Amino acid sequence: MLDTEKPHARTIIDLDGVTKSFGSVQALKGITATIREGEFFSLLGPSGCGKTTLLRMIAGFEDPTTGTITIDDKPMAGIAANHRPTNMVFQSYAIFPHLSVADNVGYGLKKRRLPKAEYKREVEQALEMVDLGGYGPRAAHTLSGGQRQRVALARALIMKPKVVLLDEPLSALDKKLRDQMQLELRQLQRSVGITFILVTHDQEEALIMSDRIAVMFDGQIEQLATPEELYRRPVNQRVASFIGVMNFLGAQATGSTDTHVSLDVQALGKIDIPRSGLPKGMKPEDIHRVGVRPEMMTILIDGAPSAERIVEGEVTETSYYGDMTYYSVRLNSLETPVTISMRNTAGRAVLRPGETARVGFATDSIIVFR
Amino acid sequence: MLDTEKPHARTIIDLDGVTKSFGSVQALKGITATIREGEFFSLLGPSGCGKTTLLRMIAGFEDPTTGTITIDDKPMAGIAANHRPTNMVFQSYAIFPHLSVADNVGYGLKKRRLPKAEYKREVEQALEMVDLGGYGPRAAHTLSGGQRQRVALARALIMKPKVVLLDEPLSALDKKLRDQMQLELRQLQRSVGITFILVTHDQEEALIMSDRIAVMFDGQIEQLATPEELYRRPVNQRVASFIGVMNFLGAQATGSTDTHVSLDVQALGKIDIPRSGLPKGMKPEDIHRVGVRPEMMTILIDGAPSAERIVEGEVTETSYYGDMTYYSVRLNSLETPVTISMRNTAGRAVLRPGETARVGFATDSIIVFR
Amino acid sequence: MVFLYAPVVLLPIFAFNSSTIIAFPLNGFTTEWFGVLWTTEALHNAVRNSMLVSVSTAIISTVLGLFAARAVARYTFPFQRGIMGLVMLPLVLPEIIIAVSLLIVLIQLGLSLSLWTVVLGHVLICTPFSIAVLSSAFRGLDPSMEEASFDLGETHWGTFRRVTFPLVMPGVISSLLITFTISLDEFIIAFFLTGTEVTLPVYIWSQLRFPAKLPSIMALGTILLALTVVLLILAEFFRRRSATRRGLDASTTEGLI
Amino acid sequence: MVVTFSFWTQNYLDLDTTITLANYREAWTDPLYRELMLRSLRISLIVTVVTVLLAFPIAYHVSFHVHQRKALWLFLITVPFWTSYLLRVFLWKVILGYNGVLNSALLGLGLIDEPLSFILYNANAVVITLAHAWAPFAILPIFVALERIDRSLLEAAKDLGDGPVRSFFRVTLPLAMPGVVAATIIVLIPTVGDYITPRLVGGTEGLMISNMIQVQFGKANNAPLGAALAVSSMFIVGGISLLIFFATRNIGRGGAD
Amino acid sequence: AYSGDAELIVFDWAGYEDPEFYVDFTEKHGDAPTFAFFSDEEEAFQKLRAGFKADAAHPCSQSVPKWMEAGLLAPIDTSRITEWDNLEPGFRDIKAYWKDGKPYFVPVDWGNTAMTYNTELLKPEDVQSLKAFADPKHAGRVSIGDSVDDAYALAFLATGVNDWTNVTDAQIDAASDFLRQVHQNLRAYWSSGSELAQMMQSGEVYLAWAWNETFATMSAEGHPIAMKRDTDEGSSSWVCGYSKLADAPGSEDKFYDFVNAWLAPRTADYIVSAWGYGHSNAKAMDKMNVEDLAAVGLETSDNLRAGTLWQAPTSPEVRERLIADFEKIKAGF
Ligand SMILES: Nc1ncnc2c1ncn2[C@@H]1O[C@H](COP(=O)(O)OP(=O)(O)OP(=O)(O)O)[C@@H](O)[C@H]1O
Ligand SMILES: Nc1ncnc2c1ncn2[C@@H]1O[C@H](COP(=O)(O)OP(=O)(O)OP(=O)(O)O)[C@@H](O)[C@H]1O
Ligand SMILES: [Mg+2]
Ligand SMILES: [Mg+2]
Repeated sequence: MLDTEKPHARTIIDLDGVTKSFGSVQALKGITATIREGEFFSLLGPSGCGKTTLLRMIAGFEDPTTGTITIDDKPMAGIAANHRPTNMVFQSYAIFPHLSVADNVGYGLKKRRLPKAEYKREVEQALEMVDLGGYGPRAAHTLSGGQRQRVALARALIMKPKVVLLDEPLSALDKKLRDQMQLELRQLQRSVGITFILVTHDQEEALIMSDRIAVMFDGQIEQLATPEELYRRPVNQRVASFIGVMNFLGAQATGSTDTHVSLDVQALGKIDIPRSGLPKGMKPEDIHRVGVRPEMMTILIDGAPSAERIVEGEVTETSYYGDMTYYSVRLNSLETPVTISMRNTAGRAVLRPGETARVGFATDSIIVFR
Repeated sequence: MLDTEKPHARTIIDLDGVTKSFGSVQALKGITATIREGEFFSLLGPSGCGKTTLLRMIAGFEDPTTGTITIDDKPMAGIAANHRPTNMVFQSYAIFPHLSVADNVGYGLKKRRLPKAEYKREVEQALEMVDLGGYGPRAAHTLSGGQRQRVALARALIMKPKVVLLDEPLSALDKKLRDQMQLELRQLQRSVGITFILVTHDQEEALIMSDRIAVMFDGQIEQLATPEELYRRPVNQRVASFIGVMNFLGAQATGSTDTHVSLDVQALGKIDIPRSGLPKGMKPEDIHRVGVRPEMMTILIDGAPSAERIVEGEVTETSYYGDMTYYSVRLNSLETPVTISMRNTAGRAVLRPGETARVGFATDSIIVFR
Repeated sequence: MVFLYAPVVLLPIFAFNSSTIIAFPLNGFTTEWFGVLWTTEALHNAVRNSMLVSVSTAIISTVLGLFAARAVARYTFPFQRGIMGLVMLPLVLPEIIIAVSLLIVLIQLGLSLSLWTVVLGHVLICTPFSIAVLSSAFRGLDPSMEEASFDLGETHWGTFRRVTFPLVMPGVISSLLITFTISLDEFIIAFFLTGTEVTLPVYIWSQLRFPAKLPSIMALGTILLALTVVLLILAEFFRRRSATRRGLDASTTEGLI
Repeated sequence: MVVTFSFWTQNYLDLDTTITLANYREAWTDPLYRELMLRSLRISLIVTVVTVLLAFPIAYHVSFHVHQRKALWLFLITVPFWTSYLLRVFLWKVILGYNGVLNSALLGLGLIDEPLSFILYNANAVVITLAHAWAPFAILPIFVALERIDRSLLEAAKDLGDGPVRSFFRVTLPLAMPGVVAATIIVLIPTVGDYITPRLVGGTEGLMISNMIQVQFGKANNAPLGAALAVSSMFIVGGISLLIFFATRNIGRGGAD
Repeated sequence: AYSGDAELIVFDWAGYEDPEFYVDFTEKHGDAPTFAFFSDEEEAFQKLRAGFKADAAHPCSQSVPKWMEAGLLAPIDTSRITEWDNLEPGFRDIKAYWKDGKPYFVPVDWGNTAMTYNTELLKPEDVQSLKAFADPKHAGRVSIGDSVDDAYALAFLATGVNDWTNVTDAQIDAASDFLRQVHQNLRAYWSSGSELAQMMQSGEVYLAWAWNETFATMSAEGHPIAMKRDTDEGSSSWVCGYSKLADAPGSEDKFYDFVNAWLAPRTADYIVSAWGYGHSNAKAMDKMNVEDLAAVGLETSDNLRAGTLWQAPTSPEVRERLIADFEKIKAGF
């Protein structure tokens, strides 16, 4: 969501040098980050990188080994989960099977000893917020997966927490439902304005939903940025290939001027890139590889507008995705083929394996790596 | 896979008027279809449409209420699962947790009483086929999801069945792994040449992997076709919106000639389509609706090539997918916005909600429905 | 736990007490009772008979329980509830009634009493427990496991032997434990259904009238207990060894109910 | 058979097979039987409550605080019950008796000046002994139910502001209910029918209905009345069990899903 | 299988398989008989009625008529019992054990139920009368056996009835009333000697209506326990013995050999010295050393006979009445 960055909002969670060890396993190796009030923040990374651990420490189910967690300007050391201004939506939803939907949603309110009428009103409001008005008396076990998730959400939101924590809330749903819930969740977060922290290993999910994403590997944050920045300027190959598809080609700097660097790129040949395209602190001689996204290349069909650069290659494989087709093309007889995606717009002819493709690309779509 | 249609291969499975009732529930309402030797066949449909039931009847775990199933020219009535030339990969993989990887894979071979050395060789071969060479002695419960799936596959393939049946084998995996396994599964099927029947509710998965797809709703096959045909020529709105995203607009025939039909389409205005674009047996007056795929429309940026038709609209929302952005645009102040997808090619500027978009589309990309 | 073991820790104390009276204060230390134990042949027979009966009962009722629990977990058949109710009936009936009725039936069938008739009676009362334990084990079993085996060409029996049985093993173990414990301590049915071969509880109870041998029974209990502990330690030792040999963490191989 | 028996009459050793309801009339109107019945029910209900209260913490401990080798723990729980019941009763008497372990300890600690006498040879002793005897059978079902509770539910409760105590009563306990009910029924039914323990430790006030049934079948030569009593108590116990079952069914629903 | 002579099955109390009891039999046949055990005469009765087959059984006084009535017993051929004439007539000639001029029971071992007390906690004057059992002074420190016969023996003695074979309803009522008072005083009804010994050693109970065995074993271990049989009202005696079972599957010769072995004087010596019970062979008993007998609480049978209530069988009606009353009393009615 490009339109919802809130760079000047105040800090709601501050993580300072947080580490966590389980016996000899170091699950988190020093996490420092700030999360802003009202933003939709995602923790993205492969399985086992420590996302859940970090989330559980924010919630108060685990204590950091070293480092401090500050929520809403209060240090959290020694404060138990039930006294923190956070609420969690569990991966399995953790809906209490013995309670009705209304009792599930009102579970946390019970302690506040509200008058009966007010309690009822709040629960009904929360249910309506997640589009489950009138479901109150239903038994929890009669709900579908999507409905359960919304109950879990209502149960967290009714507590009016500062931060809602979500641990892979969508991974158990099937694709169709997941798509729909992603949309709903995002809209809900925008309308209530509460900070959401979402744990996911699905890069697409993170891209669609988040204001900012922290990409984690091996207990560390590798890059923390907006979705667009992550996709367009990944700091290293690992992040680049975790977020979307990236073609890597060997490269070497052959010379540089004040404004440009000249590269010799495998299969593509000589390319000049602006110096500003280099990540901070990287010298031309550090460059060993460049990356090109599949959609940054085009298979040119006769009569189509020409591109800045054109290379030829043999199509080795095609994958039909309905709206798109992915081509594997061996550029200039390179051994590993590159992947090129093409929109299947009206009347577009399709190349078959074995045919020769003319591939065009713009030199400024190239990203450099060490 | 457009290149692997095998229209002339012989029939390996023949389903003739197969129905199945569980008490008063009619799970299958008459399935007639043939599956060809060596093809990758998918059963696609929403939850509860009867996919699993059909697969289990082919495997021999259930008997049809009426109708016949013929496999490899032999009628299957009265033949139990353990005597059919089919093997199944279960959704949960059903890896035996008390056996090692090798013992799991060799499970079905044990009955054949091969010499020890041969048995070992076969198991090792099967493991290598699924890229798990050397994993034999591992305990089954130490495997990751993707590895389990491959063990389940090796366990089925080692039996050298005529047909491998797969019940949503990928739905439990995370997206990254799923993408990878889809590719591997497809390649494996091609290299062993065995018929695969895949059950899935993920349309993308079906599109990428299958030679042909049977789309099921409510215990019936609604359409059986190649992926491209399904995507391009869905027989009705239900199929159209189940496969990919489709924008529907109200339409009416205003006149017709021998070669063309003139339509008055909501928001788009007058459009002539060729008569050949009408599905078989449909008369112009039957048309009430047309559909346009998101990728068949383009948001035109200044200086871009003009399209056949151009309409204006207001952007209401954008979703960033990395390689693509989806725009919701209210064309001509229509109440429900249409979805338009755009590739994020190099240097492409992005429209924000509230801005006005000029949308172009080609009239021959339109599909008509009743 | 203290409560559970409270009586048992006193067992060795009285096994070594020189008085025949089981009460404090203690009289003096003696190993005489172990000697008496050694020479009382009837007691040896009783122990042997009891072991035979308990082990057979545990095995038979667990096997029956396996079949019944599987049938209930997998199939629905007419009068299922009624039949299960009937199987569970021995739980509710007073044991003495079961015992007398069984004896009459057996005699009318012309069967002679032996340890096997005791086993029969014990199986009758132990099977409900076994079913209860095992059906929860079966409920947790993924049905696709059995289907997978079947799909790979195994027969029903082969599937049971190679897949089902190993997977419900924890339930089988606890069923064995429970039925063994019940059978080992049961004496009313054992009394009525036994011929001339008594089981340990029958012997102990009939001894009550003239209880000079009670301390030696304490000694016997002590020995049994010590044996159990030794067996446990050995089992644990071997389990650890084989676990480390397979390169697994000892804790992950834990079987559970 | 018991049921038909209960409609006959017996005169010394001869059975009169005329159908009559006289036995039931006697069983239900004689204050003696009513008193015994009520007493039995009271005692077995107390035993059940005590046993379940006792079993719960143990099951809870094994389920929640033991992370390795749970099976070993379960095994250890059953081991004390491999010694004869009779011996255990004697040893309980040693513990609870006049100068027994408990009194000596209390005296030694200076908590009491004179041995307490209300802990043995009365209903309390029956409760303690029976609770001990049935503890393992109560622990197992509760343990199984606790094992099934999804641990994230407890975290959810904590996350929503509940301390450990509140989340126990609002989540853990309701979800363990099916196990508690099973334990209750497993303990309740046989304890109503027990007649040995009251005889051994009940003193003058531990006599229960099954002693009476036993006497009617035996010495008193009135098996039909005994049968009528047995059938009546079976009905009452069955009724109570069903009541418990249905009363708690809704609470625990879904806990087993 | 229990190793033993397959031709003689003895249905007995456990402990009685002690080979010292039937040395002659073993010497003659080279092997002990086969034993089956029971723990309660009622259960034994039910088992036999249900069809269990054995050759000999070991019932006690009260059960014999019931067993006879039920057709479980066979008559004894007295000519084959060598010591028949030397048997204590008080046991041998009890009418209820005879039918159609034939005995159905060979008395073998006997004992007393008598006042047993702790000499440190009670003075002799406390135990002069059986009424002490009902004295509220001793509340909570008293125990009697859980047996109708023993209980009513005490009650009848205490209410002045010495022979219960012909009691009136009024006498029964009086006895029951006495038992009701005793019930208030009781710590517990003991059901086994071990149990009583346990209570008496701890001092929990200091006054009991008990069998010889308790006194014998406890005093032998040096506990301050005494048995007082010559109370104002006296004490009670019971007898157990062997009966021949009807339809016995085994050898009749061996049955008589077994009984004869039991009646041999060496067995009498053994049972008195090692077990503390009397033996029905009056001649053998007479020959024994008076001190030895006194040490285990058995003096000469003459002394004993005076003031003793013989637990001879009563009519079934009376017995049923006693049982019913006793159960009521135990239940607190
Ligand atoms: N209680 C624990 N004891 C020991 N190791 C643990 C524990 N919890 C987590 N770990 C380890 O810490 C690391 C990080 O685990 P974590 O659950 O945070 O990963 P994750 O990023 O959430 O992965 P996933 O996407 O699979 O949920 C893993 O190596 C895991 O094995
Ligand atoms: N054993 C059964 N008894 C009764 N109804 C059944 C049974 N098995 C399936 N059904 C019903 O048959 C219909 C088809 O079920 P099936 O499992 O084939 O659906 P599916 O397409 O595989 O769905 P999913 O994608 O959720 O797995 C459903 O309505 C289901 O409820
Ligand atoms: Mg996680
Ligand atoms: Mg399915």
